[in-house]
Amino acid sequence: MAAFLWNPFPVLMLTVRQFAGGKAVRVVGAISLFPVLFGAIYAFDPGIEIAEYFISEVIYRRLFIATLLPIIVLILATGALGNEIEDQTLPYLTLKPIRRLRIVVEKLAATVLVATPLVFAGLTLAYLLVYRSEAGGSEALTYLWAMLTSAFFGIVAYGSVFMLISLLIHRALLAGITYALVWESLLGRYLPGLRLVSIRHYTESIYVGLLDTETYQFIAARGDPLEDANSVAAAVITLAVVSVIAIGLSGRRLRRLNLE
Amino acid sequence: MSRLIRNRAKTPPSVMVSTVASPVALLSTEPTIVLEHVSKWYGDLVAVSDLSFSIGPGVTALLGPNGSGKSTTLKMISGLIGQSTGQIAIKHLPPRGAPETYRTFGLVSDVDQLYPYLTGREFVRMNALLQRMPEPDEAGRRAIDIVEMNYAADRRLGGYSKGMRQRIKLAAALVHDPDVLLMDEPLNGTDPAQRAHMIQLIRDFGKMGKTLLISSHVLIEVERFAENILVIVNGKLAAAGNYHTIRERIDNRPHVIRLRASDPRLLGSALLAEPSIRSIKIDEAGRILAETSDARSFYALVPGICRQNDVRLFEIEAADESLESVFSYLVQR
Amino acid sequence: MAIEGQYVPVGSSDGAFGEVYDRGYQHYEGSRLGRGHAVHALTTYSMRRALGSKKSWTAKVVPALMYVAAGLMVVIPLGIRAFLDDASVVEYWDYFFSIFVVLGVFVATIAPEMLCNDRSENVLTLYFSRAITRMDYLIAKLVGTALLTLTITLVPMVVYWLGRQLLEDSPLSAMKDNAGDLWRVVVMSLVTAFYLGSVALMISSFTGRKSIAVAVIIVAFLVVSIFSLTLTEVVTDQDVLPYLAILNPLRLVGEFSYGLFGQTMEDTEFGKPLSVWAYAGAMLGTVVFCCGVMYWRYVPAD
Amino acid sequence: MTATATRIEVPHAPTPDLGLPAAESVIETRNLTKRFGGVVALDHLDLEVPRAAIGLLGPNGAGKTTLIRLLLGLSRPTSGSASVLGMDTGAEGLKIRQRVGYMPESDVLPSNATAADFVGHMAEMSGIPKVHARQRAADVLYHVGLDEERYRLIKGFSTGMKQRVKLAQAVVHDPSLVFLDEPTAGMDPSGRDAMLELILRVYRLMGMTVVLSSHILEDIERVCDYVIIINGGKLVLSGPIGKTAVDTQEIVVRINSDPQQFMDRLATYGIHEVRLATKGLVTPYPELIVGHGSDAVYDAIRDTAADLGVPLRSLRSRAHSLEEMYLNAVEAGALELESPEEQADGD
Repeated sequence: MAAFLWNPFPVLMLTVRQFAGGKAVRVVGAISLFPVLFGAIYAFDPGIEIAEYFISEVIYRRLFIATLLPIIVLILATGALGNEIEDQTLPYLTLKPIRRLRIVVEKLAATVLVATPLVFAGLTLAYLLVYRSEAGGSEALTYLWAMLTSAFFGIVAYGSVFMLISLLIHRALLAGITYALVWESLLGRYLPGLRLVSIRHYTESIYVGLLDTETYQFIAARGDPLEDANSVAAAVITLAVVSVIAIGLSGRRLRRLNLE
Repeated sequence: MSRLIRNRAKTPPSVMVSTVASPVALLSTEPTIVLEHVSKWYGDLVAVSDLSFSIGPGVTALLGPNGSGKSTTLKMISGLIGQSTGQIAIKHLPPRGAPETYRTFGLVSDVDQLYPYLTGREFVRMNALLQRMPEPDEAGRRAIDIVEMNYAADRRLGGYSKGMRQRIKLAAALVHDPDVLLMDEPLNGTDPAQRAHMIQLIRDFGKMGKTLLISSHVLIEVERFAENILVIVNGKLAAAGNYHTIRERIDNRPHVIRLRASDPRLLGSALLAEPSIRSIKIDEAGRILAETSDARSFYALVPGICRQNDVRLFEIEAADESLESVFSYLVQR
Repeated sequence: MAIEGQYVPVGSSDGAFGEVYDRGYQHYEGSRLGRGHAVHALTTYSMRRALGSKKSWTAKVVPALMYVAAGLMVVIPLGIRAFLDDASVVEYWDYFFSIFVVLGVFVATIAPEMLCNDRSENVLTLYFSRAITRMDYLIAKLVGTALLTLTITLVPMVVYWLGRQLLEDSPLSAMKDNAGDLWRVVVMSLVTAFYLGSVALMISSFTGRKSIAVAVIIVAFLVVSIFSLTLTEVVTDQDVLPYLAILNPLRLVGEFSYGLFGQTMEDTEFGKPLSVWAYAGAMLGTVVFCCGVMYWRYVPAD
Repeated sequence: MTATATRIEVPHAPTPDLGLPAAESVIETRNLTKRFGGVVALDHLDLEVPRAAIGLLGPNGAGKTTLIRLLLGLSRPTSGSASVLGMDTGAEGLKIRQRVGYMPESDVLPSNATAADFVGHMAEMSGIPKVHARQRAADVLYHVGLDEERYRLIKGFSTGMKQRVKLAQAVVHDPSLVFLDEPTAGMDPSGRDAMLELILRVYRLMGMTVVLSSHILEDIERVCDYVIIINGGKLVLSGPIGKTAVDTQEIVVRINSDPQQFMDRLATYGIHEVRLATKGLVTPYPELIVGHGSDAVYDAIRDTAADLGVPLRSLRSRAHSLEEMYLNAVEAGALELESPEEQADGD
């Protein structure tokens, strides 16, 4: 499929085929179905909570951004380069007259290309199930738009950082899980200072920023509002800078890598 | 050509080699691959120490016992790992740091894993694309033809046997028609039929003027595709060049020649009369083992002596001129 | 020929004795035991290996830490009780509840050690070419895991029970009265060991890479717990609520302990607890399910 | 073609009785068939393997590994039957595996264990009591050539040392039959010689029947005295090695001078059946192949060399090398089947 893409981006297509061929996509697909499961439960008994609160606070912020998003991107990003290093097939890419940076960028693009549709599908389905019973109207649509945009930035940022980790240490998957679960969700809650360093915080800032304030005030009052959220622009720029730095470091690391 | 540096070749005691003529072992006029004072160490483990040699067009076999630094050297030449000191150049380009170098050579590594989800054709075509070939399909088809893998080209690599994997890896290394081919144990795991085909390919490429550097362990096969050898022992260059000439150079080991004749006792005593014969042994099967310091004249004398004494000669063969014997002399401590 | 087994008169003989013995390969004349011995050998070997014997030190770190943690959980309350008689003491039924994390990490470390290396390093080929069947292999690994888990559940608990009896004024009579607690402790440890062990083993049977197995076991426990907790917010009718506890391993173990000792947990998000048999059934059901999955994963020969 | 390999001489020890009448073959198969989905790995194979050092040959994917797994009772045949040491592989797989050793081709050793510990464990897995297992493991590891390394972690071992540990675990429980799959793959020359000598000791000294599957024909020639060639799951050739009649052998002559002059001179002695060898070794000396080996021909060659005063570098008679036998049997261009074995094993 998509044979025309091979010529301009061989590494990208190789990685997409790698994901499609392996267990990665199935595992990631299953995880991205979690929000849909919750949407279905809500649709089964909508009385318990108002739609906006359930989709925004329960599904998106607590379930998706806190645990699912990092794990989804982690599995794909560490697999993209990590598997090639472990299977010793990386020389087929590095011993070629192309720049190492391009390998990293195409690998990242493949990760985003595979993660985004799965994540978007999961979230949109959950959204539809939750809003099935109520006339959502345009105002409700802003939730969907905010979720998808912030999720996308999250994918790109997490992707580049986890890819860099997979080049630096051997057991990248384990390190990634500790980072996502321990660092961001647990410590993030108790040590406010960590916020500056956690990708999750910026992703949430984008989400909150995109929701126009009145709708969100009403929701936030019920749940736990996001303290000192950055503005959307600031958050987007930060994530972009983090990604670019991670990609640059990955390229440099790939140049120096000794492939025993 | 970079200036020639005196290579202080200290000869190991077991192999008394007449003085090393050229400072850097030059195997041909226009060298393709040049190594100067290359060393590699991991902490206090010295894998390769002060290696200097150059290789020209034709087939050169890279030999050495396990752990001698042989595969480390090949990995440094191909740019997989960086050397600790010294310079390496393939057609004047460094294998690490300059992606352009990878246009000039192809590597067939001893790593067995490939991309199981790609078919053979896709894999070779991807290599062509990465080499920025103008006509990737055409290049892929040509490479697959050369290694005779058309019948399996559209099967997934996951279902390939070891021999098929070796050949598709060769196709991937050939796809950009490089002048230099580096091959690490290419015959490993191939069955006799595939091996005969692979050896023929190697010989043809050698004749075409390509430079091939091939590491291998099965010396009886190396004899069938390479005359030039590079022997690395304990991280140092033990010998370089044509292995027959190298055998001549090893003059502290008298040449042992095995003979079988109708009357071994008679022939044996007749041979002892020759001054160049060091010793004669006759084993219980009646075979004669003669040690001589001057092999060349010995071979010329034997037919005459046999005729004079009316002894029928059934067999005459150098017992220690095969590559295996030369190798075993070179690797002894 | 060598003189078999006779006293070798070296010193005293008049120089007539001199013998060269054949050090070459000898045939094995000793006894050959059957499958039972092989399975026993595999069980003990797997247990030793899982704890990192004859491995580099890094493999020993985590299990050792967990033992220390479990040990402290027992020694500290006993110590406090020894000095301050009336101090409130950790109850048996609370014990597992409190050290569940230690238990989880322990099991998540040793279960992958049991299975993953054999698969990733292809040692399975050697095992299955020996005189055992694939079923024997599985039984040995399951029993090995359970026994190991017992060392961190049953042993500390029995020590704790013993400690508390000794602290009584007349230890012997105390022992008789509290015997009831002892067998409950044993049952509790056994069921929990098999429950956690089989779940971890099942997950480890799917991959050759230990790191992935450890990660997935931890994530699985966490995700299921979060999932069941989140569900409690959603599900409102009371009779469905308690069944959610079965989904949450920590809650399940806790409820089972409480039920076994006739205690009832204070009203939690899971509503009123079910009978102890429900929880025991859930645990044993999980064990059977995991064994079925492992059987499907390992046994079909060719 | 290739020079015939020199045979390794190892003193003969009395082979112990296997509880089998001497004549009975060690392995027998009756139209043994094995299918993986559409692909036929073994196709009505009829075999009778005598008690000897047997070479098992065949292209990749010919069915060798499948045959070994069937004989070990590890997989069930689709149809037909097989018996090892008189026991049926389907019914008595366990009993067979207790008296048979298997050295697989691939890497099967745990990296994070010591050789002595692991081989001792494998001995126990074959029914040897714990006390004896430790001691036998140390003995066998010594005999395969590992001294103090046997107490170190396997992950630091070279390819040669790992092959020796694999051989050790295959013979530690003193089996009567041993399957060796590519024992010398990836080993350097001195390692290969040592391993071949070990295999001969296992056969001669230990009296174990050896089935050696290898792609390096020189190893087979040096060690085995019986060969079985399989291709496409069918038996293509089986019989003793190198027992062809002397007179059918060609004479190979290598001289250090102009071959044409030598051939003309030979003609004067009435020898015309001479041709210049083309493929053969890459050697500086031209190689002539002379028709058949009668005494007159030998004299003629000797006298020609004496007349011309030409150095006679090499003169030997050559039976069809095993490689020729193999290539004719397998016709080099045989279409390579989808290799069922690889899929069957890899999960």
